[in-house]
Amino acid sequence: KSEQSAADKPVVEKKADLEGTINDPRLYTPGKLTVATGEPAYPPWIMDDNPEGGVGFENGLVYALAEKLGFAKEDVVWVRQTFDEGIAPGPKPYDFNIQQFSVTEERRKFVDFSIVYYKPQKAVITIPGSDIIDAESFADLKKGNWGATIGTADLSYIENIIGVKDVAVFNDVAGTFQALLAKQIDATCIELPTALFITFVQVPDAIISAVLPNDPNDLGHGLVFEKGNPLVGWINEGLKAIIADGVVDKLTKEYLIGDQPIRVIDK
Amino acid sequence: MSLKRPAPPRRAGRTLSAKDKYGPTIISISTVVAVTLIIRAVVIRSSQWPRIKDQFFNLDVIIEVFPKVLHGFGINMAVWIVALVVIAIWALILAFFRSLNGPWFTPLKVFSIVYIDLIRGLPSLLLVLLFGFGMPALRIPGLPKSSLFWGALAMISSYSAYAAEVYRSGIDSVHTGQYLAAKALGLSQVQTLFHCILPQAIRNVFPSLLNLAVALQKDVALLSVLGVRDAVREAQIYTARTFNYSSLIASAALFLVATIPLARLTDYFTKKDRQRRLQGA
Amino acid sequence: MSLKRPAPPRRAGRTLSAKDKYGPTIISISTVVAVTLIIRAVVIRSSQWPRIKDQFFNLDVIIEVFPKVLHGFGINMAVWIVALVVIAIWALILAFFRSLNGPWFTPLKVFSIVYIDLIRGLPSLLLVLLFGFGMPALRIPGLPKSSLFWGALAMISSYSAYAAEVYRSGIDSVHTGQYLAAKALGLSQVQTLFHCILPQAIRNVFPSLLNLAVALQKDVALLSVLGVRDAVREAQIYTARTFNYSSLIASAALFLVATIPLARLTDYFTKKDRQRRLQGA
Amino acid sequence: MYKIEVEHLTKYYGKNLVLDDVSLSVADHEVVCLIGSSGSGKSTLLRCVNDLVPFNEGVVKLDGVSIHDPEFDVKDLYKRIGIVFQAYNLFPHMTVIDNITLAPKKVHGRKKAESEAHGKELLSLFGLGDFADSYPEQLSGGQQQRVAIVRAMANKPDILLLDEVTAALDPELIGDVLSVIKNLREQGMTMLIVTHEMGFARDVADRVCFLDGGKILEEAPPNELFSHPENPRTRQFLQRIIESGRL
Amino acid sequence: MYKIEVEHLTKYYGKNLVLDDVSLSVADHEVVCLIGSSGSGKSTLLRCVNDLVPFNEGVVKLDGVSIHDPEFDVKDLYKRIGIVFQAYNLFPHMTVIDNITLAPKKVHGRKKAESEAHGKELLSLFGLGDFADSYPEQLSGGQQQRVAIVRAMANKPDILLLDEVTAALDPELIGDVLSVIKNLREQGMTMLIVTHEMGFARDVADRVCFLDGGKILEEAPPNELFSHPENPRTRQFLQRIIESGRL
Ligand SMILES: Nc1ncnc2c1ncn2[C@@H]1O[C@H](COP(=O)(O)OP(=O)(O)OP(=O)(O)O)[C@@H](O)[C@H]1O
Ligand SMILES: Nc1ncnc2c1ncn2[C@@H]1O[C@H](COP(=O)(O)OP(=O)(O)OP(=O)(O)O)[C@@H](O)[C@H]1O
Ligand SMILES: [Mg+2]
Ligand SMILES: [Mg+2]
Repeated sequence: KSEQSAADKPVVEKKADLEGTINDPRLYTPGKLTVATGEPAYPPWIMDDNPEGGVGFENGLVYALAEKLGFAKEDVVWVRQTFDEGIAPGPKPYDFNIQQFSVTEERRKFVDFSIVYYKPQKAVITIPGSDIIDAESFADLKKGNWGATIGTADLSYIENIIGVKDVAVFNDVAGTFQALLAKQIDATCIELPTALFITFVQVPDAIISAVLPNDPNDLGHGLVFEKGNPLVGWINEGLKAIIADGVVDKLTKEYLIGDQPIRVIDK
Repeated sequence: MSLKRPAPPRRAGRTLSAKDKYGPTIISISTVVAVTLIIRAVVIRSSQWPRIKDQFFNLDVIIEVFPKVLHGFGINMAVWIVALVVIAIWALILAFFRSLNGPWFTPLKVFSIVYIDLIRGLPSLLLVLLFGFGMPALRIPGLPKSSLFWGALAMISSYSAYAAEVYRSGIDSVHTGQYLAAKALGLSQVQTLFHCILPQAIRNVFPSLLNLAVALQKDVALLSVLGVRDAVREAQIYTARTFNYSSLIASAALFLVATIPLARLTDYFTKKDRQRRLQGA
Repeated sequence: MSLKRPAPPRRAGRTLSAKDKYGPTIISISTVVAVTLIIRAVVIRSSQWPRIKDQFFNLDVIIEVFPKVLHGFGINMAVWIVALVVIAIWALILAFFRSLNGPWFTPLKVFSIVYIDLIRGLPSLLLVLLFGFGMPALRIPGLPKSSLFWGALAMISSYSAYAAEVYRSGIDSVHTGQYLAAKALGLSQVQTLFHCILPQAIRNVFPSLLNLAVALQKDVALLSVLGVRDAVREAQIYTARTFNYSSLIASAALFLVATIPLARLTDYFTKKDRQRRLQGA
Repeated sequence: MYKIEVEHLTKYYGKNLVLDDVSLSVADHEVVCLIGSSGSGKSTLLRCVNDLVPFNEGVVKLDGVSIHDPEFDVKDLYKRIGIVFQAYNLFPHMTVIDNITLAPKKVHGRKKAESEAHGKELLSLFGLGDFADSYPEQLSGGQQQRVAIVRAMANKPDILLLDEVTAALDPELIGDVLSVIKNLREQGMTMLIVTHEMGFARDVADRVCFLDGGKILEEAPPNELFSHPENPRTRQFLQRIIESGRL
Repeated sequence: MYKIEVEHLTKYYGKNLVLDDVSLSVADHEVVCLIGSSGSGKSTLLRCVNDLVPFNEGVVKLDGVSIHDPEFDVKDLYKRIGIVFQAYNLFPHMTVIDNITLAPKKVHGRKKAESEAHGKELLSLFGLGDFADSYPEQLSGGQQQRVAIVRAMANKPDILLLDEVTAALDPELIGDVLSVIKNLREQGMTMLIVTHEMGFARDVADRVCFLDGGKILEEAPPNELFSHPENPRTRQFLQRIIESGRL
């Protein structure tokens, strides 16, 4: 894999006519769309930890976007990045990163975001018999011990919107659920699509007890670009187009929405 | 050029020349200046520096996040102090078991060797997960559920294996003659260990023990996989939210404030102790 | 009850009684049986045991994930071996600087003390992030860009600070008379260090050095924040995907396979070396 | 009855035969000196008596009971026997007075004040009154040696094993130590002394044993042994000493 | 010209005055013995001559040049002076032969074979031919002491400082060492010897210095000093020795 980055390349001459095409010299590898995602990639965002398979919301979105921008399916190259690599300074070996990054104002200082393409609801997850299973208000919810996963916007949500103090913070979703099963925490809050998948497939013992209102600070999911990446405009165009086409809605229905109605707690 | 011991001969009958007096100071200052200049030239002049500075060394962020990190640091300190005490004792028992001989003590000796090899060889993360998630998950009545408790226990188990080996090397470095003398005076094995061997052993390995103590304080961060919010975790939470790493500097500063005085202080006492024993009654 | 040294007197003129001969074995076996029974009673009878067993000790998972973890373990080994060599040398230089005396060497001594205090006090995570992300990000021409390189350098810097202190304690534990004798024979400081002091020093602190080596091998996992996929990281990726922690057992097994023989082997050589020096020419 | 009986003692270091079927008895109140060339096994014999090193064959008896007999009280052994090592083996991390009072306090349960008073008394007896609070490494060779003697005596043992206790002492002090030893014998102490100083052996010993190559070749009262040695090797050894004017 | 000159040497340990304005000269080929009571500063004086411990005042000159003079070649000091310590200070991790050949090989750049041959020769001279491959801790006290002597001699120095080299030796060996020393003097060696053995001092010394409380109270050829001591303290010291039959 080439270590060269877009910024390192000598600016020979502005090939303005190539910009906005698949051979755009501003691409990490002209002719290819290089996309980063997490390791592992979580379902239902990307199914089976296999982005190339095209099954899942995020990779589905990427392939639709690539097609819109003019790339063939084979021209989409996936790389794996840790959370820290995604946000660290310095040259990035990809064009953009997609792993449920929430767009917030304070993050904009160090990365560039695309437009928001999906705004998930939050779900309360708990296990049968816990103190908050029948909670009807934020006040009820506050009675339990809460946990959250680092790197997500869930922690600030629990602290700032629900108003819980002393939230335990785990390294990954697996840890959070492990603590839930061990009864070390009573509840956690995660994005509804993830919650649906986990409670259905990985941890059937856990249940979604409610959905919660949106966080005004959390603008929703966006693609992450290296600060100053000139591709943002072009790719935003593509995103807008596929949103307008209804592709995103279709993917949402396919992967991110459950069939059962869930109780809403909003105060 | 002269190693620490023996003390270098004082040049009797000669006073220090101006060269000897001011040379070192001049060297020190010019070294510092040179290094600073090189860093300026190479790092700060880099076009990327402002960005790095902002993401890693942002003073506003450090100040903003400080109260939270300080709160987390309280956990580091609390776990640290309790763990230090337990480790000091448990590791000593392990080292003692290891040094036992004679057929009747084989089980204890073997236990100690297996314990040390196994626990030391396992990644601490695994131990923390097994203890911290596994034990409470068993829901065995009568056992505590706190993940902090079980996680700390995992850390203690792990560090005790290391500390036991340090003790052992200290014990082994004491000369055989000292054992003979203690035995000949009629001291029991335990008395020999406590009065004759350990004081010399611990003195010999003190820096290694301090190493472990310093590492442990920071390794309390491992408990964060269990949801414990120590100083490092608080800093990471901030980083995850804002993508700004300067919060880690805030936690680092706290660790330094705790460990550097500790290191300097023990050095000072070690030196005084040696001087006391070797010179001037 | 008898400490390791001196060797316990052989009971001349008495043969071992049946009690002495079989007692220990009986004790050992009954201990093992008792412990097993207790574990069965408390842990396995717990209603949650099947779930824990499935999540932490699932053999199928271990087998499934093994090839990936083994591949990651290759990185642990590679980084480990390179780092060990560099640390051994750099830490020795630091320890040597620290032990220097005399006004002309003050800058070196101070450098070494500041380096050790600072680097040892900082969380390794911060060092890895600063080196691994910060340095390549500066885009300074002529410097390598690989985050593995910089991350490994951070580990080396960090562990060298610890190892330097271990060396120092070893050096300090050698008796003053040895320095006098070496000096009186006309050996230079460096010769004294290499021929007379270090062989004894290293022997005294070998278990502590081994501690560091064992810890380092596992701490290569810290580089995973930079995207390096070592054994622990591979296991964690599996865990994150499947919520099953058994993958960590696979990595743990590999670490044990590497460290236990190392520990046993060095113990064996240490023991032989001691016997050789103390008995029978 | 004999206080110490060594019977057919054989000891190897590795393949090296160091003590070869040694038998030796020391009666109550008796002072026996071991002389012999360097490396002949004198220090090793002393350590075997004290059960400090394992031996391969033979028996060591105290008051007629083998020290390896199950009935023998092992704790008693070290309470009753004091030893001064050739290399002193003082505890470097303790002051002189702590070195001396350690065993009385910890093993014999004496009071701190009592054992310190006794320790200081003994120190003065050996001209070390001023050094109670010094550390061993601050002392000269001869001072360390005397501290080692005092430490062995502070236990109030009834048997003393002394390994070249006069080696680092100046002739004046040797005289002092001599009178202390004579005094001790009068108080009933049994002693086994290794020495290279024939004059000292002659003055202090009831009996002198000549050890060579791990064997006791000859034993006799000093006057007899020094004037009419029977074994040719003894004769040769003494001849050389007399030639150099050292007897 | 004097080989070694010590002028107005003063040395404190902490607040403790150990050497008090000591002056002493040793001529080429001369053997000077230092006698004196334990703790009088003999070992310390030896170490000062060798620049092994710092001293507070005074000068030590070798061939007329102060050892602290910038012109003095410090490396030379240790090549030319050999010392045997009272506590031997052998290197426990090296075999006897390695202990002995370390300095010749590393400091003097002699060939391994050559220095080993020389080392073994010296070992045989001291009756240690069989112990070349032993480790120091496998040796008896007297054997270690002899190894220390050989190690100091293996450098082929022209000055030897010997600190109680006969302390752990049996009388036979003392005779041997005596003849070695006499031999060395004939070959031009200059020696400064600390000893408690008056007989040895008498036999070997050209001059004897009596040290007491950090001061040289008297110096004279042995016959003179031993038969007509002038200083009352010397007289008292010798009196005691004569009384105990040790001169
Ligand atoms: N490292 C030290 N620290 C403090 N005091 C010391 C030290 N070394 C020696 N002394 C003191 O200095 C004095 C002289 O010691 P030195 O070893 O020179 O005596 P010495 O004449 O060689 O005696 P000996 O015949 O017993 O060997 C003694 O009183 C001793 O206590
Ligand atoms: N730990 C050991 N390992 C191997 N050999 C040893 C050991 N200790 C002593 N020896 C050997 O045993 C023999 C007897 O030693 P010992 O110390 O008893 O002699 P010694 O009569 O006390 O001599 P010295 O008068 O020189 O002190 C020596 O040849 C010595 O080399
Ligand atoms: Mg001996
Ligand atoms: Mg002395």
